[in-house]
Amino acid sequence: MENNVIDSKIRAVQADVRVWLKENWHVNHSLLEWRNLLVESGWGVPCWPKAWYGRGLPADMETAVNGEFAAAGALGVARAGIRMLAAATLLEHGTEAHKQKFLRRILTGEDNWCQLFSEPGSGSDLAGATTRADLKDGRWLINGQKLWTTSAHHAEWGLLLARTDWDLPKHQGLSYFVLDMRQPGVEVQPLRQMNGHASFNQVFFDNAVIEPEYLVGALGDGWKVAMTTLAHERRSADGFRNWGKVSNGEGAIFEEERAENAIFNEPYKWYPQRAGRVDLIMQRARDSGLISDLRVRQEIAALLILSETAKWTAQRARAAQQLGRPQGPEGSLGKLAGSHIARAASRVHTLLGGAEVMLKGKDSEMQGLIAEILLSVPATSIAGGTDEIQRNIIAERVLGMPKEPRFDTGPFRDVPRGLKK
Amino acid sequence: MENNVIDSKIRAVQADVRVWLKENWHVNHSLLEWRNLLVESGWGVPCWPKAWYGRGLPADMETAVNGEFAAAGALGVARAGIRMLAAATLLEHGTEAHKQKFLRRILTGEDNWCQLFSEPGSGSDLAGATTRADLKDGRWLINGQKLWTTSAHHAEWGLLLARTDWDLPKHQGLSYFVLDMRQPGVEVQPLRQMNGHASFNQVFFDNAVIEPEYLVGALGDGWKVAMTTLAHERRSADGFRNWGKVSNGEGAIFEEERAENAIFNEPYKWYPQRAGRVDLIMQRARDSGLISDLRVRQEIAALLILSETAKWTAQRARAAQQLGRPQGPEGSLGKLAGSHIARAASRVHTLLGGAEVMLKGKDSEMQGLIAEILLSVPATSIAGGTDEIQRNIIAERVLGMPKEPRFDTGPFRDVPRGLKK
Amino acid sequence: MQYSFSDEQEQFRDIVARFMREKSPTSEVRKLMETASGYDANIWQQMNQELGLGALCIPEVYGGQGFGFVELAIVLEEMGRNLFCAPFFSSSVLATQAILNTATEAQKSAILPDIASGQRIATLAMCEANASWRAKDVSMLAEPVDGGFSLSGKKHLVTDGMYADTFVVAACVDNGAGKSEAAFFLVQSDASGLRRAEQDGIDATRKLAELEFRGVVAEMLGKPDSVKVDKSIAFSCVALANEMVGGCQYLLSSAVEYAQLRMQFGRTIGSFQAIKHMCADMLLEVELARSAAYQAAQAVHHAAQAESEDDSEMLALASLAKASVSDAYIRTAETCIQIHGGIGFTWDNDTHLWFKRAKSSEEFLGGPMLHRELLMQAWGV
Amino acid sequence: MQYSFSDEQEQFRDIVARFMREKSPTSEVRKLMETASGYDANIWQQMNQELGLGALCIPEVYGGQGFGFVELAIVLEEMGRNLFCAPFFSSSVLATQAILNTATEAQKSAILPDIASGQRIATLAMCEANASWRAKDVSMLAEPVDGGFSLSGKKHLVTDGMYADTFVVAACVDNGAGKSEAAFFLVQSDASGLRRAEQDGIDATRKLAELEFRGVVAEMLGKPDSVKVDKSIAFSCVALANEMVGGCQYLLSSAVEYAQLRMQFGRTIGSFQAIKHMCADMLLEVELARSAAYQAAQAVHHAAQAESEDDSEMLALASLAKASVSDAYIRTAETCIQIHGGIGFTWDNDTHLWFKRAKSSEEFLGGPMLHRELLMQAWGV
Repeated sequence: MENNVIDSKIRAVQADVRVWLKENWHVNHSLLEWRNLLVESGWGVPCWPKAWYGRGLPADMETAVNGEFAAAGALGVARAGIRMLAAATLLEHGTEAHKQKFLRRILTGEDNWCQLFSEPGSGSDLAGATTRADLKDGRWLINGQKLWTTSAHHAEWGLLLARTDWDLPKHQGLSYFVLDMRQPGVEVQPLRQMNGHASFNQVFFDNAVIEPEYLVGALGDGWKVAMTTLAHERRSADGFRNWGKVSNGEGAIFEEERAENAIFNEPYKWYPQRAGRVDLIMQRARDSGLISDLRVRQEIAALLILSETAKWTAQRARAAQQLGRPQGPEGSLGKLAGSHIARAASRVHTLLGGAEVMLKGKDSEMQGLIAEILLSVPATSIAGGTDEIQRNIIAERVLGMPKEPRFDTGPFRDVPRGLKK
Repeated sequence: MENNVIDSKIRAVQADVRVWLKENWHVNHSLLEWRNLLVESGWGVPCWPKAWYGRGLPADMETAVNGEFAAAGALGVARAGIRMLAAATLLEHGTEAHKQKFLRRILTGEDNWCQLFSEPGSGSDLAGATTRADLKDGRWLINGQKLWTTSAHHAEWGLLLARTDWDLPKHQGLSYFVLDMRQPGVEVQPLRQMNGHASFNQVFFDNAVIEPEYLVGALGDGWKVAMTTLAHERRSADGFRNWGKVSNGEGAIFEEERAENAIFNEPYKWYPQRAGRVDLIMQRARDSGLISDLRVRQEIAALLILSETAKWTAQRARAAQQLGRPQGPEGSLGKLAGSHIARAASRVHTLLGGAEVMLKGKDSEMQGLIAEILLSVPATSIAGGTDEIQRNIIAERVLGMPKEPRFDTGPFRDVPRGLKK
Repeated sequence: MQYSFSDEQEQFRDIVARFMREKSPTSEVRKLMETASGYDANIWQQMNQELGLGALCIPEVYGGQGFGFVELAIVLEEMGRNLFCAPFFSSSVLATQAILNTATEAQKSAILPDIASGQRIATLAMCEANASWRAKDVSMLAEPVDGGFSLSGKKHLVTDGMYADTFVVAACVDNGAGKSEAAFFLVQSDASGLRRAEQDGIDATRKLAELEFRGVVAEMLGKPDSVKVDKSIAFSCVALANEMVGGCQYLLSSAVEYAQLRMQFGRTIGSFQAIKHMCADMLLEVELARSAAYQAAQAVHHAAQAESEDDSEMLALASLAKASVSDAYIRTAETCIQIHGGIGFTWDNDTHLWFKRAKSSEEFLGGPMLHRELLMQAWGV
Repeated sequence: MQYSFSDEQEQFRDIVARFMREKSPTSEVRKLMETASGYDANIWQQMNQELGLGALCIPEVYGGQGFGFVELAIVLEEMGRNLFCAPFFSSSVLATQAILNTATEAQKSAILPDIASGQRIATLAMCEANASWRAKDVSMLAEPVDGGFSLSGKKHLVTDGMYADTFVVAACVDNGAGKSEAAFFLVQSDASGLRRAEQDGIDATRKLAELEFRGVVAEMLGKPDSVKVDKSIAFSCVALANEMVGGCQYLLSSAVEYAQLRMQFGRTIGSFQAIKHMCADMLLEVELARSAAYQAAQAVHHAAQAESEDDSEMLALASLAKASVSDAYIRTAETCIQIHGGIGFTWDNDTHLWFKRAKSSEEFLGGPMLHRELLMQAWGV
C-alpha cells in the first residue's frame, strides 16, 4: 500500500472517532455507562472483530484511534490487570460461549481476572506445573497451589494452567481453564516479600470446581493456549511499564477510574524502585556533595552509560519493528540489561547514602524510598524470568546456540520435580 | 611419634648429610661427575627407595636434607623440566627395566623429558586424546599430533598418552608409553603465541615407533598412569613457580648448571608477566604520579586486596596440610584467584600506562615488559585448566554439586569430537 | 601457627557454634527481631554464665578471661553465621574496645567487670549527621564543666542504643593549640539531658537508636587521643569483618544446599553449570574474604598484646578486611537470593535476614570505598 | 528515522562490507601488518576509485561526495570488522576532521581534494609525552616566524606517520593575554627539520611513528581555537567507536561460531551453559556499545551539518560512546580468547589480531576513565 493511501484511511477513521466522541463522550456518564457505550460502538477496542465489540480495523489503526480519545480527553475501556491477556486468549482459543460470557464484562471492568500459571515448584520451568485437574462426576476438581498471582484477591476469574494427564510428557499433559475465583475451594493468601510489601498472592485449591465447559482449547492443549497468553504478556510489557499513569480529568467518571486504578496500581508501587531509580542518582549526588568526588563520578557515569545505551537499544528494536525489518538481537536484551542497571543503581545509591543506608522507614532518606530501592532490586534479576533463563534464551534463540540437554521429556509422572528428597 | 623423637631423627640425618657433603662436595667437579656421586650416595633424592638412588627416608626429611645442601652451597640432582614427573610415574608404574634404563639419567641430567598429553582436539578434555598407537609387527606405530609440549625440542624421551582401543569408553582405551623423541617419525615444531614467544611445541607423529617394552603400566591403563603424572604436576606446582631461581655460586660446576637452567627457563620467561606482575604496580603508580588519583588508588587497593587475600588463602591451605588437617576449600581456589588477579593487574597496568600501552618493544614502557603483561595475561585463565574447568572442579569436588551430564561414555569411536562438521 | 587456628581454638569454636545453633535458630531470630530490645535476656545470661563470652577477651584484672582477639573473632564469626540477636557487638566489641584502648586503669577497673559479666550493656555513640566513624569527623564538642565535660548534640546509628546501660560517646576537646582532638566519654543511660529514640534499621536484628544530648555531664575516658579513637574503631572493624564472614558462610551453604534440592526441568538446579559456577565464584570470594578477616584478627591479636609504636600494618589489615568482607558479603547475599529465585525474595525465606545484615554491615563503620582508601593511607601510599 | 539506518544506508553498508570481505581477509591483514607501510597501495586506490570512500564525507565543494557522518561511521564499522589495513582512519578521519573543523575555506579547497581522491595521505600529530589528545595538554609551542610558524618538539603515537604525506600538527600559540590556545598546523612530510621514526605498536595493523620537529615551518589552519581542536578529536572518537563496534561484532561472531564447532566431552562447547552465558553477556555488551556508537554518530552527523552554538550534547555522546565501546571491545576480545581456549592464545589463530586492536584502541584518543569524566563534564555535572 502506498503511504498516502494509508494516510487517507487513517484520516477517515480519525474523523469517525472524533464525530462519535463529540456525540457520546461526557464526563457525567458513570464509568460503567460509558464503557457500555464504548463496547456497543466498537470504538473501545477498534481492532477487535466486529462480532465482539470491535470494528475489525487493522492493528496499526489503534494508535490513531487512541490519539483521538486522548485529544478529546475521553476514557477508554477497562485495561488494568491482566484482563486484556484473558481477552486475547479467549478471542483466539475460547468458544462462542466463552466470548459471550466473558469479553464484554472484561471491557466494562465488571469482572477482574488473574493468571494462575506459576507454582512454588515451577517458576523458571512453567510447564512443570503440578496443580492437578481431575474429572470427577463430570466436573473438574482442582487441587494444588499457585504462586506470584498478582491481584488474585480481587479477581472474579482466573486463567488456570493445570495438569490433566500425568502419563504424557510435561508440555502435553496440561490443560487450560477459566476458574471461578469466588468459591469455597479457592483460598487466596497474600505473600509478603523481603521489602515488606505483599504484592503477590498464593492461591490454594482444595477441590475447587470447574464446570467442563470452562476448558479453554482442547484437552491437553494447555501449554499452547498459555503460550498465547504469555506472548501477549510480553507484547504488552511496555504497556505494563506505564502502570500508575492515570488520567487527571475532572468529574465523577475520572474519580471512578482513579479509584479503580488505585487498586490495580497498589501491588506495583515498588516496581520503579525495583528497577533502581536511576532518575534519582544525579540529584542525590548533587545534594550529598559527592558529585565532586572523582570516584563517585566514575560510578555514576558508568551507570548512566548503561541505562542510556539500554534505552537506545530498545529504541533501535522498536524502530526496526516499525520499519517492518526482521527483529535484531536488540529486542531480547532489555530484561537482562535491566538487571545490570538495577544492580549498578543499587550500588551507586549505597555509595551516595553511606551509613544512612542502614536506615529504612519514614525517617530515613527520601522517606524510605532509598531503602526500598536497596531491598527491592534483588527481584529484578528474578521476576519474569531469571537472568540465567534470559541468557539461555538469548544464547539459544538469538545466537542460535545449542539447547540445554533435557531430562524431562518422558512421562511427567516420572520426571523428578519439586525438592529433591 | 613424639616431636622430640622426630627432631632427633632429623638431627641425625642432617649430621650424616653434612659429613658426606664435607667429604664429597667440591666446585671443581664437573656437573655430571657430581651428580653421579649424588646418585650413588643416595643423598640426591633421599626420599626415593634405596634400590633406586635414594635412602628411603620419609618424605618430611627432604626439607632437612635440602637445608644442608643449601648451607653447604652444594648443587643437587637435575630437576629442571618435567623429569621429576617422569621419574615419579616410572617409580610407581614402570618395570624394573624402565627404572634401570631411565631413572639414573634423569637425575644426572643426561636425558631430558617432555610430556605428550594435550592435543589440538583435547585440551580441557585430556582423556579425549586421539593420537593412535597401533600394534603392527610387534611394535607400536604412533600417529597423530600433540600440543603445548614444553621443551619437546630438547627432550630425549616423551611421556605419551595414546589411544590403543577405540571401542572402549574414552578413559579406558588409552595407554601410556615412553617415546624416543629422536627418531624420524617425530617432528617437533615451535608454536608461536600471541605475545610473540614460542614456548610450546607441536609434536607430529608419522609412524613413529615404540618398542613393546616401552609401554608403562598395563595396556588400557593409560589414564590411570597419567593421573599419577598429573598429581605430581599439581603437587610440584609451587616448585615450578620457582623457575629461574639459579644458584649464584662461583666455579665451573655452577657455570654448567646456569647454562643448563638457562635452556629450561627460556620458555617460562614470560610467566611472571602472564600472572600480571602485581609487584610492579605501586612503583609504576608512584612514578606516573597517578598514585594521588583517588580513582586509581581504589583500583590499586582492590587489586592488592585480591592478591594479598589469595596469598593468605594459599598459606591457610598449606598450614592445614602441615597440621595434617583435612584440606579445606582453600587449596582448590588458587588457580581461579590467579586469573582474577592477572586480569585486574592488566587493567591497572593499562590505567597506569594510558596511551603508552599502544606501544611494545624495547622503546616502550619498561623495555616492553608492560606490553608483555597485557599480551600474556589472557593465557592465565586458560593454561593448566580454564577458569570454566576450575569452576566445575570447585563446584563438584569442593562443594559436592552434581557432575555435568555426560555425552561421552559410549565407545570412543562413536563420541563426537574435534570440530563439528 | 600463623595461618591456622590451634586445636584449642577449634574446640572453642565448636562450643560456641553449638550454642549459637541451639539458641539462635532462625525461628528465634525472627521472633527477637520483632521485639523492641531485639534480644532475649535469658539467653544473654546463659551466654555469659555458661560460656563467659562477655568476659572472653577482657583482661583478667578487669574480671575477664584474658583471651585474645582471635578468640573474639571466632565468637563473632559464629554469631554472624547464626544472626545471633544480642547486644554482644555493641557491648563486648564497640564499647569494650573503646574502653580498653583509651581508659585509665581505674576506669577500666570500674567499668569492665560489669561488662564482662554481662550485667551492664554498653555501646558506642560516635556517628553524627555525616555518618562517619572516624575521629576526624567527630564534631560534637565536649565542654569542660564541674565534674567532667558537658556534651550537647546528636549521635545516631547507635547500636542497641535503646536498651544499653552505658554509652561510650565520641566527642572533641580543644587541645589548647586551637586544634581539636577526639576522646571517648562515659555516659549512663539515666543521665540527665539524654534522650533516646528508636531508629528503624533495614536490619531488624541489629537495633539502632538516635541519642540527643542536652548538656549531659560525662566522664572522659583517659586522655584525648584521636589516634587511639581510630585504633579502637579499627579493632571493631576487624571484629565486624569476622562476624560478616560467618554470614557469608551461611549464605554460601544455604545457596549450595538449596541448589541441590530444588528441581527444575527434571534436574536439580545445582546441576546447571550457571548455578555451579555461581557457587564456585561465591566460594572463592568468601574464602578470600575469610583470609582477610582471619589475618586482620591475628594482627589485632598481636597489636593488643604487644603495644607497638607503629600500628600502621594493623590499621592496614583492618581496612583491608572490612573492604574485602563487605564486598563479599553483599555479593554473596545477592547471589544467594538469585539462586533461590522468587522464593528467595519472600519474607518467609530466611535469605533476606542475612541480606539485610550484609547491606547494613557494608556501610557500618565505613564502606568499602572508604576502607580501600584508608588501606592505601595506612600503607603510607 | 532516528534509531535505524535508511534503506540507502543499509545498501551502502552492504557494498562496503563486500569490499572489505573481499579485500581484507585475515590472510591479507597478516601479510600487510608485516610490511613497513602496513597497507596495499593498489587496494587503497581501488577503495577510492571504486567506492570513493576517501571522498565520502568531504563536502562536494572540496571534491568530496558530501555524505554525512553516519555514512562515515558505516564505513568504519565495516573496516573495523575486517581490520582493513589502510591509512583511512588517519587521513579521512583524524586529519580530515581536524581540517574540516578548523581550516579556512581557502585551506580546505587547497588540501581536501587530494585527500578526497586518496592521492594525498594525511594524518594527525597531536599526542606528546603526556599521551593526551586534549587541547589543554598540548605543550608544543608554535612560534611566529616569517611565512608561518615554527614548530619544535616531539609528537608520538602518530598513526601512519611514516608514510603520510601531510601532517596536521597540534601546537599552542600565545593568545596575547598570556594564555595559550591550541591550533592545528599543516606540515608536509618533506619539510625541513622534520624527522620521523617508526614506533613498535602492539597493534601491527595500525602503524605508529614518532615525529621530531626542529624548527619546522608550518602553516596554521584557521585560527587558534582549543574548543574546535577538542571538537575535532570528539568527532574522531565517534569514528573510532564505530570502527571498534565492527571489531566487537567480529569477535562475538567468531566466538559463537567456534563454540558451535569445537567439541569437548562429546559435545560442542557451545552446549555448555557457561559458554552460552558468556556469549549472551557478550551480545548484550556489544549491542549496548553499538547503540552508543550509532547514537553518537548521529549526533555528530547533525552537529557537522547544523553548526550549533552548544556542542555539549554531542561532546557528551562522543565521550559516552568512546568509554562504552572501549570497555566492550576489550572484554569481548578477552572472552573470545577464553572461549577459543589455548588455541585462541596462539599466533596462528586470528583472535589476537582483534585483541591487539582492542587493547590499542582502548587508550587511543583517551581511555574509558577519562571519557567517563569528560562525559560528566559535558553534561555540565
